[in-house]
Amino acid sequence: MDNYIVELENVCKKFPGVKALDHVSFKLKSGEVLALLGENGAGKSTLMKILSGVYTRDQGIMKIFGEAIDDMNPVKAQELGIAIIHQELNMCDHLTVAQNIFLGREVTKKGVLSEKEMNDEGGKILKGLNMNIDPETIVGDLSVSKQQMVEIAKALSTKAKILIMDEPTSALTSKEIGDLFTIIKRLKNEGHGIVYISHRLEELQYIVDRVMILRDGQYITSMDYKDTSLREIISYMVGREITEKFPRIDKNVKEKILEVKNLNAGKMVRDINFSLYEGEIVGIAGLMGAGRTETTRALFGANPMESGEIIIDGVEVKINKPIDAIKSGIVLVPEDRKKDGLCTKLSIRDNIALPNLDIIANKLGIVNRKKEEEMTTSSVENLDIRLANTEIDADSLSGGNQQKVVVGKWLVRNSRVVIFDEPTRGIDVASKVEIYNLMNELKSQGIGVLFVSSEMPEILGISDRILVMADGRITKELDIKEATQDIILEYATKFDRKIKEGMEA
Amino acid sequence: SSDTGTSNQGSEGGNYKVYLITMDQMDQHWVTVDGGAKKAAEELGNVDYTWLAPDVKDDAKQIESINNAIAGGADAILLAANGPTAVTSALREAEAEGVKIVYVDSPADFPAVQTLATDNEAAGKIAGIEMLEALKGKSVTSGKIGIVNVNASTASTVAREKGFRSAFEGTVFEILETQYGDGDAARSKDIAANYITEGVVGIFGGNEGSTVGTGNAIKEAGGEVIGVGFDKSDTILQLIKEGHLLATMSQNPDVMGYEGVKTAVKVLEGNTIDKDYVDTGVSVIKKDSL
Amino acid sequence: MENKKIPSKLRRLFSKRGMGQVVTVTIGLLVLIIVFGILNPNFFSNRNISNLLRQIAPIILIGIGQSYVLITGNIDLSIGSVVGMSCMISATLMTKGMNPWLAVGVTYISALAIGLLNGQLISKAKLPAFIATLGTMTIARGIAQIVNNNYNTDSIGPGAEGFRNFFYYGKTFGLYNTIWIALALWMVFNFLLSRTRTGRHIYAVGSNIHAAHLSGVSISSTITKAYLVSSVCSATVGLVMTAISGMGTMDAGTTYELYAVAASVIGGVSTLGGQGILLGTIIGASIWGVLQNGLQFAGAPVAIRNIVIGIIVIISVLLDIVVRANKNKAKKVKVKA
Amino acid sequence: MENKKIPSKLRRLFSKRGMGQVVTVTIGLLVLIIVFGILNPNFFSNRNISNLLRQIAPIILIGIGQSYVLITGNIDLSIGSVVGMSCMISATLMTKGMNPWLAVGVTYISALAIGLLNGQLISKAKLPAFIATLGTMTIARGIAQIVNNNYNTDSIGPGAEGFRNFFYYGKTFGLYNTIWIALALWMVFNFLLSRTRTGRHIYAVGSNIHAAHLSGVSISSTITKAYLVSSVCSATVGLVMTAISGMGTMDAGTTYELYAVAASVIGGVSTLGGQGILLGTIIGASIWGVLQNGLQFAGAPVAIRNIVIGIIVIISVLLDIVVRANKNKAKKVKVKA
Ligand SMILES: Nc1ncnc2c1ncn2[C@@H]1O[C@H](COP(=O)(O)OP(=O)(O)OP(=O)(O)O)[C@@H](O)[C@H]1O
Ligand SMILES: Nc1ncnc2c1ncn2[C@@H]1O[C@H](COP(=O)(O)OP(=O)(O)OP(=O)(O)O)[C@@H](O)[C@H]1O
Ligand SMILES: [Mg+2]
Ligand SMILES: [Mg+2]
Repeated sequence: MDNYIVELENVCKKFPGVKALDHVSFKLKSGEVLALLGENGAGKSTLMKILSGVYTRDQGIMKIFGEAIDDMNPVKAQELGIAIIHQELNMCDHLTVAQNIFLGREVTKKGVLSEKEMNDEGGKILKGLNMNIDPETIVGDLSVSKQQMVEIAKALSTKAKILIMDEPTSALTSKEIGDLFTIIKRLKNEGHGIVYISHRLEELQYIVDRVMILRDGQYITSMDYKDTSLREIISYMVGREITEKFPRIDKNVKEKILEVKNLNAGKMVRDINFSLYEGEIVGIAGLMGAGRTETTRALFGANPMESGEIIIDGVEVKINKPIDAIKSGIVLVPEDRKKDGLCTKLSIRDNIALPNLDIIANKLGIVNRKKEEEMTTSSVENLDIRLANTEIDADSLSGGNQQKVVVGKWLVRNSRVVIFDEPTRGIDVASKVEIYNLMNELKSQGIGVLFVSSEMPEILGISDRILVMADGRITKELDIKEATQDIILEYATKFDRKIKEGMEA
Repeated sequence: SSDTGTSNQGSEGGNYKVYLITMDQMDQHWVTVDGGAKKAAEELGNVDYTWLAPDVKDDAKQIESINNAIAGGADAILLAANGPTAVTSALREAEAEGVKIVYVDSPADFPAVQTLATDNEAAGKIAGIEMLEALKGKSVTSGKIGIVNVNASTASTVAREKGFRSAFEGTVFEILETQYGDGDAARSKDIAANYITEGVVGIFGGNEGSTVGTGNAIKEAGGEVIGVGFDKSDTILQLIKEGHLLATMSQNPDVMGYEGVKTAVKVLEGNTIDKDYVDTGVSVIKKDSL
Repeated sequence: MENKKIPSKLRRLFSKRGMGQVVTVTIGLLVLIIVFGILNPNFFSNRNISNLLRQIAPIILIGIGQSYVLITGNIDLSIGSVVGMSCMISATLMTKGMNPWLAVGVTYISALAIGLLNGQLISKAKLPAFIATLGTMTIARGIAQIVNNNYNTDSIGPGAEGFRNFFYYGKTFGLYNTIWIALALWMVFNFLLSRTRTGRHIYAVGSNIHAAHLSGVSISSTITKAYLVSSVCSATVGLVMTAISGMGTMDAGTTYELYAVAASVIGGVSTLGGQGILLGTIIGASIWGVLQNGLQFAGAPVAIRNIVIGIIVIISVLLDIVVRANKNKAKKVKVKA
Repeated sequence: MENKKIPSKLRRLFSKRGMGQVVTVTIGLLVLIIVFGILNPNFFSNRNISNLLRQIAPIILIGIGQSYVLITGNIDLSIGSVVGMSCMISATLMTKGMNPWLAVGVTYISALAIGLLNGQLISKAKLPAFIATLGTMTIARGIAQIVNNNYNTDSIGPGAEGFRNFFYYGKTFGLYNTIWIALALWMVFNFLLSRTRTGRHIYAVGSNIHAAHLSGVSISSTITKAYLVSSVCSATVGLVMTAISGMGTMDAGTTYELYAVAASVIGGVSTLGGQGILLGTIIGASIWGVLQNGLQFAGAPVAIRNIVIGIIVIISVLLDIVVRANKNKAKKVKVKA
């Protein structure tokens, strides 16, 4: 029992209004992969940030390699051999890949930076990750998934014995996830201790030895992975049984609401054609960078459209700006809620009212506060958003509740088409089910739902029809009955084939 | 210590409240006016004297100061008007309150008890004549002449420039576009140096900072160019002594302050003032007069 | 949950970001007033009060403009130059014999052109606000200088007495007109900011420009509107300057943009956008004005005045930060109990 | 991939963000020089060239300081006041009879104190840079005024001739010392920024302060160092001012902070942080200086100069934005092909 490399006992951490951690104890052995699981806001990231010195604990004992540590900070954590890949990207966009990898630990000779050494070393680490990136590339020019890989490379380069990965795969492609898992296994065999946080429970089977579960800032249980089941894990996380992971209701398709013809917008949106009917959920599947987000943005008027027709209820509409889309009944729940979805410094009321001011303001633009209050209250109640009152700032909510606000602001108006872009990314199982129920609710109201997701199971579980995208094009349209993971993957990778063809030609 | 700001003399009751309002608080010139006024107040013993000054030369701010003085219960105001027109309405309000007005340094277009000032235009002309004569002495009868001034909005320095230019009427000297250095000695030096590069035979500085800049540029270039300027400061006198500046027009700011307070108190005591304009004079300071 | 009893209106008012700061600085303002009142018995005289209010009015005006722009997450460095430009344009036209009210119209139009340029450069051409308005600051000052051929204007003459009384010298119900003008504009722009769509959009853009865009807010028109408001305020102050002096002065308004930032920030408007209320701007402007007036009366030299004002700007923002941190701590304790 | 042939050093240089802007404005500078050369035959005279270089030197210096601060994502509004304060402190001490070189030392220490205060207020007390340095700007100006009791100083006297020659009037290898000083500081600070850990951290903090913090970069010491560099540059300019005039002037350096922003930004330093190189700052400062000098020779009134400079600031940043957009388009096309 002496080979614990991390021991935390009775750790407490309070944030304004929230007890993020309540006497939590945590242990990690060398040579194991421990999955830290829990709903949104359970305190997983907070616990790991305390371990890595980002936050200071209010109370509790911390031992690293058996040695008690009083006050921790990021530098000390690094020196002690703790490396963390944070849930959010933490890259300096203006610096190169190598400069980012070695940030804070630059190699110098007599005080002068040795760029060559860092580039060479960085190149080696990237190669070890099976990544073909020039270490001198500016990070801001890389795609998000590549940036995430650089982040991983950076953590690995510290040669830390304790490695924390907070949702590392939420922005990775499946090939990259595969590469990451290979590395995790290798590191484990080399005796590293790894903490792995993810909401994608399907991943656990490939790498995890032990799981530990938090709920509402409290330690619930921990067990060996082989002795448990996903069902059991989920019930511990949620505190109750989740009967149906993908609740499905029958579709009742009536009129065609939306028709998109030959939509083009930049290199990632080419010749998009599809239709959407009342009361159905259409999933858009594809790999990272397939152009799904850009398609939804073009449809919504957030990105400029080059050509194409958008027809709603049989009438062509011109969409140049989001407001045009909103007016014609198309709304978008964007994928990055912090960046695109919420005004975090404003109140919940302000956020919900923002796109609906046309409804609650009179012709002169004067806001009717009573209507506003009613709208906010009904939205909060309908979606069961948990908050003290509607005047608190949006950024004081947990991730899941923030997501509900982003959805909620659209549901108070009578939209025809609701587009969800990765609505469940970074959201816990229970909240996910709530969001599925929400989509079903819309579906039953006769609204057309477009649903972009990178998670195959939920695409298959919720959609009535699936569009597969690759390289900015729709490569296949599948009815749910004929769809399988393999078929979707086949069409989602059509673009690789095209490159091959191109190279052979 | 706030000795540059205010000084209250004598007992509380029955003292006359006299305010000095200058254009700003920066120039040594104003400090000297204040010094003269303070001295008079001390001698008289029945004056509550305060120097109010805006932080920068600005009409609106000067008017604020006037309003503040009225609100403060002024019996008399000694004013150096930033511009002749701008302050007139404020002065009308002051007059309506029975406040006596005495101009020092620069009058406004509004009747007052007395003006103690230099005729800036005339003084500028004297500066021009000094330069012209020095040039003649070197048998220079044509060439370019540069002017370094503060800005185009301060009436007194604009008047000096006008007078300076008028001295050259009828000659073939070419007076270049005026350049403004905000009275900043370093910026003025750059401007003067550029003039010298351009091949000017003389440079005129419109105030203390402009003159210091001009003197330093000439000093560096080696003394071929004739420099004349305005105001008396230690640095300017030094430059004259070393022969880099020909002359500076020195006003007598201490006299303005001193006599100004005396006049104000005289009229407050019910006496009549016979002269409504006192030329406090300008002395031409040259190397041989030091 | 314990908040349930508080009426929603009050709750809304006090949960507004920046409200804490407004309360804090209001107390600060009262303290200042009391101190200066003790130092100088004249301070509370009728005359000084109305005089003081008239001095504060222009700062309130430029503060309103700057607050609008700051709330969108931008800054307007051109304020002082637009004041100068408006002063020179109006005065020049009047000296050329144009009807004063027509000249006022032309002045507002010219100022609005600068506001429009600012808004378009920033929202359409995506220039950082600091750069765009640094450019227009220099340009507008250049226009102020060139409009009367590099000279301050002559007197705008007796024909403009009505204009001068309207903007500065006249009184209505015992208060100087300048004060009424500032109050009127404050009420209009406060209503616009707190009760209308445009106002909401201004906060949303300052809080998160992307989220606002995706909520159907037109970024460019919102930012442009904020700059137009700023121009209207600056032009009004420029006209007040013309009325004060009865002439056009080229360097009128120099550094007013910084006073405007100071008034806004002291009053709780964040330079980072999305936060602040115009009530705070009034308090901030008052603190600024009371300090200037009080320190001048106290006979403090300009140097001391500068140092005191610098320290107050820093402390008032520090206070805000400290108060917010304490509020959070207090909350924590409550939760624990 | 086709880039593989270009030597990596060159590639690295040109891939630096901001390099494109440097190339563009260098061309602009050459055009300006040619135009002014044609307009005025004196422009290329030996005398004017060395004079011009000396006029540019202080702008390069304050530009370096401002660039450092801008790259960390902050701004330093106190530059001009620190110039004034340094000028007054050094001159006052010399007139009081202190050895000039000792006075220089005291001046640097006082300026560094302001830099330290700026750095701490911003990085420790978390004040927005605009506010903190607006405060210290006012305070430093107040100190400049109070240090000699609200007077400009007397002449620093003949005992300080050595000092004056060192900082301004003397020549070394045919070039004025001011130019050498600017070059020397540029070389030191350019090296520091591009080749040392501190420099790397400065970029990192400006690019993503959060990421830098998590990587173990000390935010407060990095930001403070940038402000200290700025103070050293401003103090040097203040000493140059004292040397120029041979006296202390209280309002020396007024609005220099904005010139410094203009020089930096024209040279490709982003006000949003993380981006820019000091080579650009030299070019930016040169454009600024050449314009001031050339327009005077061309006999342009100040008004025109203001307008031209305002337009150039806006256009140079617009250019950068347009060039970058085009580069991206070109990239996209490449990928597609
Ligand atoms: N910096 C912060 N300030 C205030 N509250 C915070 C802060 N960070 C976290 N919290 C709160 O602490 C609680 C735990 O958050 P934490 O981020 O640790 O959850 P998590 O388990 O990582 O959730 P997720 O799965 O959504 O990432 C939440 O209620 C959250 O709102
Ligand atoms: N603002 C932008 N500037 C430049 N490139 C961008 C921008 N936004 C997206 N891209 C690129 O466009 C491509 C499409 O990305 P996008 O995220 O829209 O695709 P997606 O299929 O929605 O993927 P995801 O699963 O990440 O949502 C990616 O290669 C991305 O790097
Ligand atoms: Mg988390
Ligand atoms: Mg996407």
